[in-house]
Amino acid sequence: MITAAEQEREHYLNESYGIKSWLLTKDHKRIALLYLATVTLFFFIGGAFATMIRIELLTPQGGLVSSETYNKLFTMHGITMIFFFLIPSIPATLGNFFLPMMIGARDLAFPRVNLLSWYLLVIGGLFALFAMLAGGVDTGWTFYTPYSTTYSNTWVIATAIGIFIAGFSSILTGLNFIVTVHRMRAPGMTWFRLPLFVWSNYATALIQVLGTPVLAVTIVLVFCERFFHIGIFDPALGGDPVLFQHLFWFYSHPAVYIMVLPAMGVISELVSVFSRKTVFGYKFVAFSSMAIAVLGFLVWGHHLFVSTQSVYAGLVFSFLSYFVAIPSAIKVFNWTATLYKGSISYATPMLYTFGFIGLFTIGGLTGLFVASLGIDVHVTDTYFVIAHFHYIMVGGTIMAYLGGLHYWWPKMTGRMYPELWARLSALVIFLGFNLTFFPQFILGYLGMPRRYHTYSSEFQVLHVLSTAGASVLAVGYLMPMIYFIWSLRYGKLAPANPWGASGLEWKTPSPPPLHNFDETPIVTQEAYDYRGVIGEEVEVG
Amino acid sequence: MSGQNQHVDSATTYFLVFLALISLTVITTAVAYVDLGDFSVVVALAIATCKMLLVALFFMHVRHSTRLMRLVMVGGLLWLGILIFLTLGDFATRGLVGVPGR
Amino acid sequence: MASDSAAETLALREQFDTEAQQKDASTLGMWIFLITEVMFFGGLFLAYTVYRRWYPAEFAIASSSLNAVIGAANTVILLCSSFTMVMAVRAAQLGKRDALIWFLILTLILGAAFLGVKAYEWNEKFQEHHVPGPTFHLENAVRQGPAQIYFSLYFAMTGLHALHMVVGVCLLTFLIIEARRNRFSAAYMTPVDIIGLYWHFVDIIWIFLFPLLYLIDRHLGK
Amino acid sequence: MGRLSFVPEQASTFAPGVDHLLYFLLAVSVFFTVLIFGAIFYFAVRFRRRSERELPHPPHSGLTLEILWTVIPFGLTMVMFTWGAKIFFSESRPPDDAMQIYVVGKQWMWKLEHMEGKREINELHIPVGRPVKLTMTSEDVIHSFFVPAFRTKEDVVPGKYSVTWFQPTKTGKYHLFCAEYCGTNHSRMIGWVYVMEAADYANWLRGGQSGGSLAESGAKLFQDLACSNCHHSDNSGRCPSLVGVFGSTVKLSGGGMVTADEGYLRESILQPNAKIVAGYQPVMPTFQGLVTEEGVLQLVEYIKSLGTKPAAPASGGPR
Repeated sequence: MITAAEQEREHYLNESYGIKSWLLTKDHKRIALLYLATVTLFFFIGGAFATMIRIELLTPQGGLVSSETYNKLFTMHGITMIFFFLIPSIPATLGNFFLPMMIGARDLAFPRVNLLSWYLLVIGGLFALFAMLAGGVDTGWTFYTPYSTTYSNTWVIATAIGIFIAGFSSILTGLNFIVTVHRMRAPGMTWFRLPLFVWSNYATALIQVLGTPVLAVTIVLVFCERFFHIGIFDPALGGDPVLFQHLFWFYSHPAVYIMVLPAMGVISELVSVFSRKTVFGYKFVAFSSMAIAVLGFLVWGHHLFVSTQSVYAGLVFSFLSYFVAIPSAIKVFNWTATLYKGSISYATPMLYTFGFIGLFTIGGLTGLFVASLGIDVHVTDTYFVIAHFHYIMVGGTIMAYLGGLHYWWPKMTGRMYPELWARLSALVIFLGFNLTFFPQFILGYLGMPRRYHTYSSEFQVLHVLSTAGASVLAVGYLMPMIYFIWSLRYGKLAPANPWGASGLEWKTPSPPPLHNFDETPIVTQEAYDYRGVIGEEVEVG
Repeated sequence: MSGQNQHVDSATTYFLVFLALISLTVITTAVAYVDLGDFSVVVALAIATCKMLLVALFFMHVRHSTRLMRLVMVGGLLWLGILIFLTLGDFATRGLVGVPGR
Repeated sequence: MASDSAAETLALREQFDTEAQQKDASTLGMWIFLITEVMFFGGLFLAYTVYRRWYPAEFAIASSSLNAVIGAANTVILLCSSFTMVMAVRAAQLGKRDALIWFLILTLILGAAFLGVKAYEWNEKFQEHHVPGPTFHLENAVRQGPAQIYFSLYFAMTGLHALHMVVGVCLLTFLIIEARRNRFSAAYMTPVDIIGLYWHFVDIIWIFLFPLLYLIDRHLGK
Repeated sequence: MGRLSFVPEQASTFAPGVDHLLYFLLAVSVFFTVLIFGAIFYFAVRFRRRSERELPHPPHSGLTLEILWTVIPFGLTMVMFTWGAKIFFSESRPPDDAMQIYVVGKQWMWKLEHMEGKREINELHIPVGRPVKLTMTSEDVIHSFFVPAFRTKEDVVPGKYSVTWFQPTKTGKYHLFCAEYCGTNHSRMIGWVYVMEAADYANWLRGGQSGGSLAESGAKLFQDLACSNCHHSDNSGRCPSLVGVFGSTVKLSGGGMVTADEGYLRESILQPNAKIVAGYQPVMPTFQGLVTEEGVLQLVEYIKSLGTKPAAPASGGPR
């Protein structure tokens, strides 16, 4: 039981007040909450664009908005969701908050850099928002040249600057995580005692650090080509637009793993805690994160199969793409095996976990379709690809993000969320998601190209289904938004360890004190060792 | 001591490295005026790499750094290699099947 | 180890347990940052490689229009600045405040000199119509398009390099001010050390830019 | 609105092959999806938490399992790779006897030209049963030529030629889409492919306007642009003869060889001095801006019509 006295103790939320204490904070926990507010805002902006896209696609003729507007909608949906929501989502909020706590550190290695990277995200976001309000941008989030450099008459430069700046936010977060994991671990916290969430965030950080600069320089070149009229990719001068695609995808394919690796880390935590078993094949799961980070850099050319890339390059990239499927498969199998003979709870985070594993399985398996040259030629740039990556990024990353948010909410805020509503939201999101995106696989194979404002009427039935699903999905996403805010005031007070979890973050009060731990913890156990956590043990199995 | 000032190289060492760097600059400039065919770029890059190693090993103290730091450096160069090698793999094999754009 | 100077106590930030840990973390952080810089310039080097393979003749002609002597002189200036920088770091390691300040000032002057020469070269390009754009024209170049690509790369690469130099000069100014305030000691000189790393890195980028941009097939132009 | 189908019509020789690969992948996917979903569902019910304080025994080792579920999926993916690569390779190489059609994409329309000189916009008429090779380029941004019923797609890139081919197997009317986002009216850069019986196609070719065959238009352009002033067929001009140049290996001044394919001819028209034939001076002016992409295609076709191997002392050359 929690006494009133315990609740009045000092913790990171009440140790100081006022706007300055937040905007100038160096505490990773407060910065995580700043990020949470920021990415939530961008999620709903991006969601608003998605809503308009789905409503527009109800009818084949496209009566609601003009083609110009439609093109801006999908571009801004993509840019907002990818650069300002998905990439920072899990690492910068949950990672920022819990990575230091999980390794027993008082903070990240560079707290001021951490705050700076939040400001960079905000400044980048403001540039992007400015571009949207000033008239929008219509190049697609991929900025393919020469359309983006020469032909588009929209706010490409402001958007490019925004993404460039947000990229540095991502780089600095990654840098901070790498140094923190190397240098800030508590005594006894060896590499193989690290929670898998830390492993996957570490792998993510490697991608952020190695990939993002290439995107940055590519954006600089697009900017220069548009602004100074120099020509690196300009076919009129003898430049090659396909070179842009190489540079762009060198980052943007691994960026998919920036989005999904942290999600995998969250799932590894949840699947263990809610079945009270150590993750099956801990080392395999840990190393598969690293394998994904490395192999993810060798496959970008599978976005270029029909781009006039050489046939041989296509063969090599297709071949390598299958290698990256293996570590993902290993993870799915290990999570499933973790459930075996476990003690499985149906708490909300676990429902999200089930949802994640299912949707990620479908998303991953359809990845095999698009990695296959013969099929990709037919389905690339169609709704099949749209469905595939939404299964990974929305079905995967957002499910895990929400699961993690529910799981750690008591630690972050000191309050429990309403369990019944939360379970309902998990169910609604799962159903809404499938109804939205499953029809798009069929649409794509039937030949419906992506980024089409108007379309042939035979595709309408599937589009209507998809839009219906999207409205369910929207309701599903609004529910947590409402009850999380509600719980801040009315939620039950949370104990230090409501789930019987074993991580270090649960061995300190909820919410944690300013420096996380009253004294530096000394680690003597493997991760996910539930002996001694559960009150009186009843062994089963 | 807190262990951070263990390796103070002598000023002479630094000066010798500096002289080597200057000489290499002179050599690379001079050799550029000699017709070596395709080798001229190889020579230029080899000299540049030597200079890089001198600066890194001595001026940036890589000589005294930990295994982790070296891993970071080698890893970074390896990734640059991936970017360049795989992209050039496309450009070098274009048109090999004898069909434009393939 | 008992801390016996005020600087030392001030220097240890609260998230760290020991100074060694803090110094180690800062150095590692800087190296990782430098790796991101490698990848950043890497994109340009890739574009350069692709186009040089495609258009060797234009690249040779365009490169020969640059002044190799000025380029080499500027390389020497930058190498001198690297030398003074490493001597500054050494002075800091030994706790010699005055030497540190003087070597930093020398480095700053040499860095500024490099930028001055660069500005002179760019200005020359404007007068010779070697700046990409509608008025671009390179004498002797058979195809103007690829020649323009060369100069686009030239300006992108040297421009971004110069931008890094400007940042470096700002950082040096910061170091000089801090050194004059007695912020550094033999026990705490991490900022000098990691800014030194940055400065040498920018030097290394130039070490590659110089032969790649200035010295393509010079023998043809003799 | 027709009946709801899950695959588009199969109207080319590629279509069945691609669909078979799809069915294989679907079978594998369904198997694993059922396996995973089934296992999760079964474990979740069978091992549900019965007491708040229970603590399961973790299993000790799973090395055999780890190896199994690494190796088996890997084997399956290699099958997928090889199968897909085989299809891709055949899609990449048009047969020599393929019927040639030229495509120019621009915002936002498809311009197509038959060898016989017939031109179409956003429509392509082709005979059933004959392989068709499209040589494509763009006047502005990147487009992509996509016919779902044929299961083929290839980007159309400014500044270079790209090629796609297919052999229709069924008469009918099929969607043609632009699949690479190209600006405001991207979704209206669409058209139809009409696959016709050979006889109907011949009729169609004869009907309507025709400005002579593509090669004839090229010949006319060759005269109009005064190319023939220098390019004499008997090698007596200031410039090399173009008879038989297509497909041959050309020696360049300054060493080096190049195969005279469509891309080389295009480059030599637009940027004549890029590659100079050995023994000649760079005297040809550039035709960039003076001749459209379609004009270049006509010239290329005309040069191709001059034979593919060096002819005996020229007779029918341009004059």
